[in-house]
Amino acid sequence: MNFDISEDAKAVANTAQDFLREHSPMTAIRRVFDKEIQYDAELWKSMAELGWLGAGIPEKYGGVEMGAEVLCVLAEEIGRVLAPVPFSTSVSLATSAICAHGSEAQKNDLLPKLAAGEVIGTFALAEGNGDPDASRIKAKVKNGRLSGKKYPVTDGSIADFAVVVARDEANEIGLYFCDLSTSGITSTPIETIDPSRNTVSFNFENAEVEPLGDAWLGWQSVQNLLDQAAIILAFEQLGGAQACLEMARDYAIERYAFGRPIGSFQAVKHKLANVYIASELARSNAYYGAWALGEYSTELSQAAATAHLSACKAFQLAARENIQTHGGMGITWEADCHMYFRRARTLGLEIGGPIFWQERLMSQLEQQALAG
Amino acid sequence: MNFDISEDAKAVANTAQDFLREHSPMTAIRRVFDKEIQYDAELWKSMAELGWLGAGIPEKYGGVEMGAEVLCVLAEEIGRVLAPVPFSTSVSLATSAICAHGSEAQKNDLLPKLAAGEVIGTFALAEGNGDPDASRIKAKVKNGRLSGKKYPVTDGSIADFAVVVARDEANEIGLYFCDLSTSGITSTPIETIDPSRNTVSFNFENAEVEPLGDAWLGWQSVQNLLDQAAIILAFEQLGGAQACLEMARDYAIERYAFGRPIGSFQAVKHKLANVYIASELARSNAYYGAWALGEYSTELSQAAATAHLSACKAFQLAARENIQTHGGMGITWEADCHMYFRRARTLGLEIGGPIFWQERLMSQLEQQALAG
Amino acid sequence: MDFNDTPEEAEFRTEVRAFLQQHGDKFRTRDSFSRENAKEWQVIKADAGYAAITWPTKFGGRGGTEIQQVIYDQEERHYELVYNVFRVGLGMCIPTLFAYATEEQLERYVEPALRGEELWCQLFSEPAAGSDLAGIRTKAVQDGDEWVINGQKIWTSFADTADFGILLARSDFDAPKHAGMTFFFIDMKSPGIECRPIKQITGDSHFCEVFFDDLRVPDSQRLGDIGAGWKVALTTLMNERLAVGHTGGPDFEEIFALAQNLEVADQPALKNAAVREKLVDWYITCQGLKYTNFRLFTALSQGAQPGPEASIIKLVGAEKQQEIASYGMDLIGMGGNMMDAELAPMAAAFQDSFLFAPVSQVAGGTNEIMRNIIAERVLGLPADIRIDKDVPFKDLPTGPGK
Amino acid sequence: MDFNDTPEEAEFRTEVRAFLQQHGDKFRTRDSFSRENAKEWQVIKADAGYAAITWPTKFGGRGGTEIQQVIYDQEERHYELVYNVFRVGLGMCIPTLFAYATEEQLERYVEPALRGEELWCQLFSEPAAGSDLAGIRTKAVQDGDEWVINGQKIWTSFADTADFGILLARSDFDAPKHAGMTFFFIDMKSPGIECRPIKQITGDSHFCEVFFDDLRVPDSQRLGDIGAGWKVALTTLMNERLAVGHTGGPDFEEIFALAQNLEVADQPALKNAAVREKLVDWYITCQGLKYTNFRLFTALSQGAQPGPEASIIKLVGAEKQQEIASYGMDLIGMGGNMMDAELAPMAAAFQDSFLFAPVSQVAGGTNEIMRNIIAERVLGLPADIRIDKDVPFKDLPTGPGK
Repeated sequence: MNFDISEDAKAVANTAQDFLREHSPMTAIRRVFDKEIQYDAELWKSMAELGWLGAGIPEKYGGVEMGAEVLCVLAEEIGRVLAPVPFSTSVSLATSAICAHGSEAQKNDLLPKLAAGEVIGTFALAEGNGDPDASRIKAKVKNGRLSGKKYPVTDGSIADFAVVVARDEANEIGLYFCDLSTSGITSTPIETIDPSRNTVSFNFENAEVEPLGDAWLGWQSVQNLLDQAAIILAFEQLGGAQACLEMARDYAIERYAFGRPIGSFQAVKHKLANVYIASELARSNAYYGAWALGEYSTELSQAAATAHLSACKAFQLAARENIQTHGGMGITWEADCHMYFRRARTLGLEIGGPIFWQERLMSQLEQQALAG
Repeated sequence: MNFDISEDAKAVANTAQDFLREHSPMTAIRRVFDKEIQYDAELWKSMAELGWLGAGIPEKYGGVEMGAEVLCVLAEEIGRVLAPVPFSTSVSLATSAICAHGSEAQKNDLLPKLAAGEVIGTFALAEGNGDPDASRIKAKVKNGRLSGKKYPVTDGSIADFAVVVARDEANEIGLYFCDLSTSGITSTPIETIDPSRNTVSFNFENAEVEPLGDAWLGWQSVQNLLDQAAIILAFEQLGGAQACLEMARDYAIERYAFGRPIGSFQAVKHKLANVYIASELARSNAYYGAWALGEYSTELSQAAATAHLSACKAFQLAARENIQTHGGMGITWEADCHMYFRRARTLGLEIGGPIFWQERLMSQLEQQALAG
Repeated sequence: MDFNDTPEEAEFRTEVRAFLQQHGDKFRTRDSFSRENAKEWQVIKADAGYAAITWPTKFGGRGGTEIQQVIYDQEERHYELVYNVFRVGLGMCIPTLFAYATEEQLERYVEPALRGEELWCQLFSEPAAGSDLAGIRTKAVQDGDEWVINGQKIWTSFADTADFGILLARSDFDAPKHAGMTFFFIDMKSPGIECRPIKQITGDSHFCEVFFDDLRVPDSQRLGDIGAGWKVALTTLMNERLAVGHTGGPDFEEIFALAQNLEVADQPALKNAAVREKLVDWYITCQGLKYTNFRLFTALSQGAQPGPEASIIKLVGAEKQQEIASYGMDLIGMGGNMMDAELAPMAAAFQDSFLFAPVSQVAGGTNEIMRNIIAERVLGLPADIRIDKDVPFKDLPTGPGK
Repeated sequence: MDFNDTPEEAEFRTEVRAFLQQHGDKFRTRDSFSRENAKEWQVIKADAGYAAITWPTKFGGRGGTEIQQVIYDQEERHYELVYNVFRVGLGMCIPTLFAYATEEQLERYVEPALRGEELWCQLFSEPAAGSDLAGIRTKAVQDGDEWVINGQKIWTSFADTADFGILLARSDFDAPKHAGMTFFFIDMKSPGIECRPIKQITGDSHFCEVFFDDLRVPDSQRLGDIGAGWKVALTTLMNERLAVGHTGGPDFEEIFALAQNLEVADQPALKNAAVREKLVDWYITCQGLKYTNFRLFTALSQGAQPGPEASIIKLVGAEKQQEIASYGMDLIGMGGNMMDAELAPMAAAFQDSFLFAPVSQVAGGTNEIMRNIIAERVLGLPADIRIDKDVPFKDLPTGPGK
């Protein structure tokens, strides 16, 4: 039994942790909150140089192909410090979409630039409220021109291109590449609960797009992308949960009330024990996800939903209890707690909310039961 | 605003509490657990003499007609000491059924005997697993003869008659009076999680029955009976919850560990605070139920479901945390905790489980919303 | 059992309604923190005898009952007239003066406060003294007829605009914690006071930090004996009024309405059994709180004083607020994080509430403190082990290794 | 990352499987408390070197690793061969002897225990010393070469049939709590011992109370120094083996199967969204526990020792057991309280589990103690305030006014 992250991936994680601690302290994301910057472009460049942006890209397309586990542990480290970079969108979604479905030409064009951090991609799925569902897709491509609204799109304000989910003339769903500098696109910033996510609404009016790859891809390809992204995102959430637990633990040891550390009160101890439990279960489920992702397992969908739901629960609990442990300090803008609180909630919605993933998992389990 | 039990009803409750404390200590129910007796016949007689069994029966039928609030507070006191008497079946269900639906002759015959404690009634609804639902009723009456199975029936082993839910030749649902000493009835004891409930399975084979009253009553009459019973039962559960909370509180004050009362540990304090909160919310909702019952309010169904669900939650939580507060002692047969734990669970099932009552409440709320 | 007012209560309610009908509409507002609006309204209330219903008439009150105050508050809520700005002054500061100030002081301060001409604030909490209020470290040193105050307060509402404040300070660091405090009222316009707004998680700044740098306070503004400040502070805290209604943010009605208008898992959310189960849970909690309030009102109506039982309203309300807000966002799905009022259902009420909910669970006593109050003061369970009772305050540990 | 054994582990597993295939079927049982079955099986295991895999070979063990023990346990479970009867002796009593007994004693006691010829029990808990194990009051008084023991123990498995027991007693009531205990092993057939089975909530009696009335124990059966009993007891407790698998009772598979076969609210329970949501929650918890176990096994496989992290398996498992059992009964509806194996689905597994669940949440450490362990030993949070450390034991309060 070796149910642990590989030594190689651990080494990358350790490097990443040290690097991010130095180059992406919490002051970095504050600059985004304060609207000084939209994302940390310098950090993004460094990440490219370290090969992280190409970790999922084959070498022949300019990547370094480090495998699923490396992508996962990088996401964990990014989540730990809330690094203000478009990892979950550009790497987990857009890059994955192109690797999986792009034509040879598209791969040759885009992947090297993505690996080098020269372009940023995002994924435009949502059309307003509602969970991911084929029936909600109204955006339409006619004669290579896209019309429709896509919102909210995370990192939409900093992305150079988007992979857009839309319907073709035959009303079939497919993935389309859209250069965001092309004409016919209006981008409007959207205020969300997490001001560090650069969220926009895109209005496409006959904007030029090209299909990703040659074949018609269908809703299944969207779902596959979401499954993969969910696993990587689970690690990002896990990193966040871990950071919250450590913040709360440290504060509970340092903060004195009634002449004793507040961490000596069972109300605080047991609360944090519950956070630990949720995080450990989430970690175990995330590892299973990483295994399924690395092995292209038939259990991937199931593992993705399990990892994602477990991580959502852990991060949201950890973020909430971190604030509560900090008491009055926790509800100030000045303390870092609220940034995790916002992030936890938003990561639990961006690729579909819990009802969507629960239903997805349950239908997998039913199929499995039917199959015997 | 006078949202409180009336002074009259409070006086009855106080008398009942003193009386039951003296005449129905926890040793009484132990005798049922130990199979020495099936129920406390002497206590039942005294209750008749005190007028409690006729509290819901008009004076002209030999009752004392004390009103809904009195029935409710009596149930609370009985629930507090787990008095081993068939109150929830004979009084809340069978007596109510005859009062509401019996013919004049049936009322004249049965109600005086019920008030005097000379006969015990029960209510035979369930046919095995499943929540109350018209579609589950298969028992059939043909030419005044009932055939079918009814189980589990609480207090079935001590009841003299049952009000049975069955279908007539036209397949319509109605309520039937059945003298349990009549031929064609096999009664088999059923082991349940609560050995003090005298539960049986009835097999009817052409057993003589007569319709309750003249008219066809329909499923709505069953539901009405359940609504009324649910409110009275909510008070019984409330009494149980209160008893558990007090037991746990007293034990937490008396029991020392680590040189201090265990009630000084926040893990215990906050647990019991949660039980208190659940009980107070349940009490408030039960009062609303009592009001609706007393006023024959159009909100009765809604109040009944609210009161019942709230009380189920409070009693089950209180019973569980009472055991947990008692630690090792709590899981012994010798301690009283488990008797409340069993009772709490069984009262949450006997007139339908939570899914049934949730759905019932929700459909009321939807209708209300539609009505504007 | 009925939901009706007693004849006397009904009569009072009729009077209140008439009064509000006459004057209320002009002062309707959603900015409950505006001092200007509140001030004008306060004069009208004071003239009509509604500004401080339970105060004795000699201080400009009505000499009324607690239940009359509740009735007034219920009715005023219909006009969205619940201003926060004078609540601390009239609810906590001036009642403390009643108990400890001189006749002359009362003559000077009560009426202007009552009429909204002067605004009061409360200076108790400190960065190191939140849940543990008696842990305050702001220093008061006697210097002739004056006291010199140095230190820092926090979470003070309206400190930056207030005219006066009540202040709890430590006058003796050698005495045990609860025995070394002294209580003052101070002029907030004095030199030596600096106020800085605190930005909260919501982005709003409804609280201040207050810094004292050699603030001088005449000894005549001391309330109670030297060293008896804790006793005075307890008087202040006892005067917290029974809160009416719920904590804020979307409640059952709003989440029900949201579920009516959204689809989840290919069907209307309201038809989804998982959604229904949660709605029912919240309905039961809401009803339970509503009728618990009715029971508390009934007790007041029968002459009882508000007790610690009322803590459950705030505690349960705050936890419910968090859950409902978050679940609303779950129902909205991928768009759930949007806060643009035009894009988010119900003008982003769920998102606003989600960000405010942590405040509800801390302000006015954390959930943990509320549970302790219930356990100790309602259930009679033993206090936590206290190690900070009998040692000189200066020797109490304040951090690791300190 | 893989789920595979290392080559060494795979080889060991193959051996174990062959062994079990050869002998296991005859000993399959569901009565895990039967001593007779267990004893026969134990001899076979001992002869094959599987009875105590991690023990040194000189004591009849295999000198194997923790992960080998896990592998063996996993395989044995398939044959329903997990007997409880020798677990305490081999897992806790004899390892304590290894650390503190003489060579002669080891020669005398180890092999009969290993081969199931002699049964050991553990006498630690007392009515007033459960979670607070160091609060024991059973008195040991030295009398020449012997000790005289008086007092009462509780929750002792197999006390009534055991041959020997390890005993923690208080030899000095004037010393502070943790400094006044002494540790012995005793002959359970000696005069002065009375065992009474305790009937549990389930109706079963798997534990005993044990009363000592002038029990005489030779000083040679003392383990460790006089007054050093707590240190010895900690050795015993450190030897608890990493538990494999789940707490007991229906788990996700069972509640899923139940939901497949029942109807609620006019549709198959499995199609009800509220049911689905709960199933998903438990699935996630079950998977989380399963893979947490895998992570723990991996650590063992890499040479780590079992640590306090494993507490979550028991804690989460026990809480899940309670919830699943109770929800199963909700699904069954009005018939949910029936326990007749013919009437209740799955032979009343849910009802049985419902009654056993409270035991799971107390036995082996209450949920509260488990959370404290996690908070203190895993997260490094400070201990609770202790007032029972430095006073003479006899002066510690044991009840109100005492």
